[in-house]
Amino acid sequence: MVGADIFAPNSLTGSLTGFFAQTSWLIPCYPMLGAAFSIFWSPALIRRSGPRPVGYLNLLMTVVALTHSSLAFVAMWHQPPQFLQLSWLQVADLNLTLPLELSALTLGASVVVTVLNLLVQVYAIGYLEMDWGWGRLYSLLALFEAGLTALVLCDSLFFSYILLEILTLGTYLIVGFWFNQSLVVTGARDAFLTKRIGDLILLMGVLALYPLAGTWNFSELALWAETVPANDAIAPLTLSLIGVALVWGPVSKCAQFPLHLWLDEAMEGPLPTTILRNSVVVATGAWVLVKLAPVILLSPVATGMVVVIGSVSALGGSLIAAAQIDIKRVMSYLASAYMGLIFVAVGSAQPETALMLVLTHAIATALLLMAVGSLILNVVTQDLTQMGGLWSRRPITGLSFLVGIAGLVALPPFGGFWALLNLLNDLVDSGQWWLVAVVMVTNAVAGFALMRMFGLAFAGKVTPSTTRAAEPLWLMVLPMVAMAGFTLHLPLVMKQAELLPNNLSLVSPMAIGLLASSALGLGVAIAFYILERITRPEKLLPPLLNRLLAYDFYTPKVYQFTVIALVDKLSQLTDWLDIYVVDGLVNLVGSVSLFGGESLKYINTGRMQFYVFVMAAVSLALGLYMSLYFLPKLPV
Amino acid sequence: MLSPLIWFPIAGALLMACLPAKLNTAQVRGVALAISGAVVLWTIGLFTQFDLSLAGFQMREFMPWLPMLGLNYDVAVDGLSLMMIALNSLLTWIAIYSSAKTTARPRFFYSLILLVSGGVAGAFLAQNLLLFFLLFEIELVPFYLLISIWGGTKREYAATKFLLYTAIAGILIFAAFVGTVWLGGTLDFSYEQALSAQLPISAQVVLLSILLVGFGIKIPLIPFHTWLPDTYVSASPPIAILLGGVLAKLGTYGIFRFGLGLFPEAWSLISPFLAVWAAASVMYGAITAIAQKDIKRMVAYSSIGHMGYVMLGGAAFTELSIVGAISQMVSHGLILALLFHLVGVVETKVGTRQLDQLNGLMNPLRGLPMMSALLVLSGMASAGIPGLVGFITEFLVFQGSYSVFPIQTLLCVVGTGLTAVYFVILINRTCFGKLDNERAYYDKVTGNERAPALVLAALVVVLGLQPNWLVHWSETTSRSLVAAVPMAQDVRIALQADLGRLD
Amino acid sequence: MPSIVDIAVQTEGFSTLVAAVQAAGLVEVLATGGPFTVFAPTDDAFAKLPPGTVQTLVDNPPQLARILKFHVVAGCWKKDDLMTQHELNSLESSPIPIRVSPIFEVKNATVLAADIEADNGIIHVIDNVILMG
Amino acid sequence: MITTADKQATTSLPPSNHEFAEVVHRLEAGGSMLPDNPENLKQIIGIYKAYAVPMDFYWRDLLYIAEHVFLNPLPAFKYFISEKYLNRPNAYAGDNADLRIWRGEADAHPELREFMAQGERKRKLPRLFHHLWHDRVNMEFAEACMLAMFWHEDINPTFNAYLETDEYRANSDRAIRAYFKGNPVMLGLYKLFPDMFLEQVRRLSYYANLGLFWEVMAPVFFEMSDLYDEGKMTTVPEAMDFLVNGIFAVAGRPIYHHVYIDGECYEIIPKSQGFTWLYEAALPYVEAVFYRTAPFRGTKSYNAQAGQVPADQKDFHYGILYADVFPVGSAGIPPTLLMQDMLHFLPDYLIELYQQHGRGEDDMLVQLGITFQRSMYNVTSAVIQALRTALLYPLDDSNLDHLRANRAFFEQQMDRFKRPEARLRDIQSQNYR
Repeated sequence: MVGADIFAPNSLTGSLTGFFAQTSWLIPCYPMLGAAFSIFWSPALIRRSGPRPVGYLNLLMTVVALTHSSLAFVAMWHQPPQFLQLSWLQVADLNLTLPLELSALTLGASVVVTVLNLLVQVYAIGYLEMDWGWGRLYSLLALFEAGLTALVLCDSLFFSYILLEILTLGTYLIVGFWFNQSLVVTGARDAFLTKRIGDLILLMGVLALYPLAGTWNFSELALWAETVPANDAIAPLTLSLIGVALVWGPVSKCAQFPLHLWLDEAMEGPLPTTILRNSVVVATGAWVLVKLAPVILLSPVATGMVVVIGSVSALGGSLIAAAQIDIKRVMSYLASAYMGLIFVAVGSAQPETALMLVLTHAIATALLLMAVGSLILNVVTQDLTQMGGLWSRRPITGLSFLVGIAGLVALPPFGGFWALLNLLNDLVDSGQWWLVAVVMVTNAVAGFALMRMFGLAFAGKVTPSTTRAAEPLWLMVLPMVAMAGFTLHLPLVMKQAELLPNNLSLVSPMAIGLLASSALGLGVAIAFYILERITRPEKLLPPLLNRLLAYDFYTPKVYQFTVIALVDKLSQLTDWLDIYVVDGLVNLVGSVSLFGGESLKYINTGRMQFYVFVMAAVSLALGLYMSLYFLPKLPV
Repeated sequence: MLSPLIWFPIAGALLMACLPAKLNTAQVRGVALAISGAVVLWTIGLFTQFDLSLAGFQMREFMPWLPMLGLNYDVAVDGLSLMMIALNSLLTWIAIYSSAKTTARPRFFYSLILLVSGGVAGAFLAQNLLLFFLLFEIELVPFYLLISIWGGTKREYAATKFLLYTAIAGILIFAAFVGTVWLGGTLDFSYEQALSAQLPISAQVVLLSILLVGFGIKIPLIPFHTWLPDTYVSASPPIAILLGGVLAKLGTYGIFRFGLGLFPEAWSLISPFLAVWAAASVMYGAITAIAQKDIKRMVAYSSIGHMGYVMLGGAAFTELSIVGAISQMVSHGLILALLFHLVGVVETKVGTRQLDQLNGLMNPLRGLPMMSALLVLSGMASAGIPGLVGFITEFLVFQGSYSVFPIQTLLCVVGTGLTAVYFVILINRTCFGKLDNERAYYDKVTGNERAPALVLAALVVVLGLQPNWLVHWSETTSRSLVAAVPMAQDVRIALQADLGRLD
Repeated sequence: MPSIVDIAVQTEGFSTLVAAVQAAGLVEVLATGGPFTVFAPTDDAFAKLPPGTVQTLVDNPPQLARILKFHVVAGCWKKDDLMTQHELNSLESSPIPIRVSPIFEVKNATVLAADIEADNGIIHVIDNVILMG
Repeated sequence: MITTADKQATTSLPPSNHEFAEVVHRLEAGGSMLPDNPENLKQIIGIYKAYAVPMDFYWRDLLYIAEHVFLNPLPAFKYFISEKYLNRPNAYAGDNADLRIWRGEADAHPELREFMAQGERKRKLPRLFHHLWHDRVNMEFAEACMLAMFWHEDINPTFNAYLETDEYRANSDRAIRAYFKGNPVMLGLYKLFPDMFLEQVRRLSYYANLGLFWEVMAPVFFEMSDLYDEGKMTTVPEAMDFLVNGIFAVAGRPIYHHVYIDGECYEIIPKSQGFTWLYEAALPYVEAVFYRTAPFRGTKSYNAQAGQVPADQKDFHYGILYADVFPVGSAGIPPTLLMQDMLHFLPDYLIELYQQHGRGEDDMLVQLGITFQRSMYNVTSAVIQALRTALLYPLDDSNLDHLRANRAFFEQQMDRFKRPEARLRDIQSQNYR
């Protein structure tokens, strides 16, 4: 294993690099520092010069964070995980210390996060060169970077919850970046509330778990989970409830059905943030889910739910993606779909495979979105039907696009293939054939959706929007190409990181089946959209189905007529009650005035006494009610 | 050490009253600021002197007054009082700072505020039931004036409503106190006397219930809350800050000090009622807030909900939940004050509080960018986003209460979700969106309007990141409070015996 | 019979046009090529243009040529032939709108003298320099 | 000399019943869309001057990029314009100008040089520092204007047609090969994807196009400012007429694209193509930048299903004549870059004016943005009057049909401002600041 020799010769650990590992808790601090300094470039403070220095500053901080995590990663390579404890709050019997897990895995994850952030921030310099909001954008990007690195390092459910909540707020603010635009505003709102719902259900789980397990540390939770089946002290119902609660946080983070809509609406945000969101931010949910897997797997109900939600999201997401005309939304629903596959992996007890999928998906998605951005920036539309014939003039973007597809869909030898193959093999071993089918179909449909997107944009006839299209600024092309490089080399990295089980071979039936499913999806799309031999499927499909997919199964409507309507009506009701009934009961006079609308003076009217009387009566009544049981027996 | 907290502001109030009339508002305001500033400094000094290890009261000051009535000047401080005192001193200063430089009849205005501040401080320190009651009643009239003279639309109506409700509350509280002392068989209203009084549980329950209703009106808990929206909305921002930030705390303080403190057995007995009551308040406040179209009213309703968390913590009376509840009083005070201040600024600049007319204030040049940013911050703090003080206090309450009242606690968690809903509505409509070209010629925000907001925001963030500085002061006090409360089942046994004796 | 150029040179009041044609290097074409129909602006027509206009054009022959070509149409178009025509395609390739009645107008110019015959075409004298667009 | 201002609209036409009848009549009277009053005059002249200084950088740098940076794959320093181009004599200023429009000097404007040297920090620091400190001219804005002209493919037919010819292809091929001489990688790439490079060159041709356009406008605005300071320009119509005359004077200016590769000149678009300033630069520029451009991402959603962005380029109306200036300074509002550029060079009398209104210092960007909007309505008026002069009839024409034609033309121009977002209504009043 050559890699091992290159990385971290044991002599080094404990020395300088060891020091970097010990100080890994600094990694999230660098970006936070950058974010803090960004305040000095808020529009209120700078008048005569522009906000761009913020960008460069945060870029620098990201470089520092990246360097540190890489050094720490090297130090921890092939080392047993170490744990750091940072005491935060000690009150009464509650002792909140932040445990950090320093292992090749967590530090490797933080390297991935920082690398992506670096590229995205460079990309943003190009993509948002016309934008004046750099201060907010970069400080928020830094916030995300800090949150993500902290999340991967932290080993505590409680602090993970805290970080997820903060990232929820971050999502609200970063989606609301262009707050002058109406859809941005609603999008930010829905993203925030949807994620918050998940967070709070998770919080319920967090609250409920502690009294039972007595810890929030993932590692200790895992140990506790092993002991649970032994003692039947805990009712399975409780376990199921807790498991279910814990699952809903990730469900909302990963934009899984039925909480998937926010990701679509979040597409209103600036594209560089989309890159980050779809590649790593949604993956935070998956990460936490993986960490919680031991607890969730305790309850068949919760596990079943994970698998079902995952499968539905995978199938539904990929199908919807295949029908979108908005290029960014294709990507958003594919993110839901792949997160769905990750859910399936966790639900079928394959945390390693899940993480592998997270990695391959993150890299490939980031690349695809960078390509998408470089497209929409100078065709001035996101509407696929208005694109076409870009290949000859936009080959770099086109190639990156293809590489991205190869990295995401199961095409050997690229990353996605091995991850999915892993998943399938285990599913077959455990005989869950219907899940095998889910994965196969999802893979095929996703392949179709991606190739369709490519075909519509790059093949076909030139349209007015694409008549004039040159490759954009180098600041966007460069990160894109770098990303393509990563995607191409990912398999090697995975091999070196020993993520690829040795038993994987290309001649196994599963491998061939998987390859076939990809080939099917891609082939059909090529036939439809590149060779254009057959009429477009939207003409073949029944219009109803077509609309159903294009409009995302009308989920917005569903929300509107269920949850939103409920809360709205309920609040209207209580408001009415409050004004006319409660206030009316507690003071009739008040109610009279409120009906009459004009204010009234109690003083020097005879009503006063009556009013006092009512007040007293009501108070007395409640007093009685509360001591009803004892009243007859008063010792007086 | 303690008396100055009471008498300095009151003396200041008198001083203000006899300031030469030729002084303009700004100068009068300056004087008031100086006085309350001094109080704040004194409070900080108090913190340095406070001994964390002592469970009971400290720095006691005693002076006979009307012994035959059992009324004595008897003040002391413990963790609970300390927090309340700090809140009172700070928010008084903030309120004066946030008052407009153009306030009419300034000397009267500021002297009233100082008077109130002194009275409230006394109430928080009083070791004598009668003394507490007197000081509790003292602030009633000044507030009536502050609302009815300097308030907004419908101020007489609101002021009167406030007056009547508080009066009723006073009556009930007084009744309960007298009852306690009388049943205790003495004429001494001193707190420890009341503590030592051995009352039959049934009597305790009745007294406690009356007390709860009395203070419940003050907090307020549903269904006694309807005075609150009207009052808070009609009151000018500084007064709203005092009402929501400090006065409401008199209610919860009273419940903890006299309810939980004097009738522990009864408390443990009816705590399930309280928990339900608290959860109901939380849900009710949050849901009603969602329907509001006036941002000040929305914030007012949010206050109802948040006081519910305090009640929940009290009802659960675990050490953690009590610490949480006390800290929640402080954090709610800070956040609410910040919100009311910002709403006030928005109203003065934009000239409306209606959600459907506000928009785009986040715009850096023509909007109110910093105020919007802080509005987002305070809204999120109130919605319990981690990293801000609102979260950790609520979390402590939840964590402390869950083991005792799981269902009610989870309901309150849902409540925080709904809180997020209406604050997002508020922020979206107010800060986001595009500016209306017809109206967007607002004046710029002055440093005087910024400063108090920044101070509060800083506290909200710092205490959110480093909650130790908030929670530790009340830890020992809570421990002793909880220690006094026996387990519910023991109480029931005792109760059976007690009732049996009656039959 | 004299060529278009000869007529322009001999006739009074076309000195600017002639100078322009020379500057643009179109003499050869207009003298020998054809047949053309030329809408010839008078010196007054050129004078109507704001100061510097003509100068800049004369300094830049290709651009000048382009403007002049807009005044030239392939073939012989007498007034009577134009009765049915609403527009002609100029050598510059953009179309020239034509109205014959009530008065003979070429775009926003009025024809002062129509149907002057040359051996390689027709000249219509106009009172405005016409411009594309 | 055209002096429409002092002419009276003939009364023989019935009054127009167009929504903007008032404006139409003003135009027929030789006026501007912008009401004629001293404050408007002060505002527009002041902003012309503040606009001309950065414009003096824009055109020089655009030409520098088009002619020297050319196809540099990593043009990190494309805004670091060479001394040569700073000294490049403007063809319409200085002693040996082709046509002297501005009486000032032909090289870079002194205020521009000072700003480039010291920035707003008023400290002599390395250029790189000023650049990174964002204390510089926002060249991105100029490029955005260029891209607008480039992307709207239907507004410059003759020029675009030439970009597709084999001649153009051959010209650029020679230049590309020369530029990448001894660079096998890029030459290899060129072999693989010739169209990619060709498209880049096309974009560079538009760099040159816009550069040559603005080279004219800068001195025009400088001269107007000087005339105003000398008290020789006293009404808004006068300002407009000066622009009309300017447009005619340089209408025949050649538009071309030359590239200089180690000293040798490659004519990608030779002057001999006969492309003129008016037809191939000015009119497309007005259409692309004043009227159309593309929706700012901070104000419109690009979501295909939301349908906020029209499918047809003709329906784009997001230019300065339509833009909402109030959000300037916040995210996703590109004009902020231009406003910032002008902020550095405001004449004192404008600063004074802005101090008296709104938030003074604090919302100056918005105030000057609205001033800029007013001034651009005046420029558009000049274009409309120029077209009327070129294609239609004098305002005092005796022929009623001709006057009707003029009226129809004006009304048809005004129709474009019927859209709700058009600012023509607002600029009629001084309360719009």
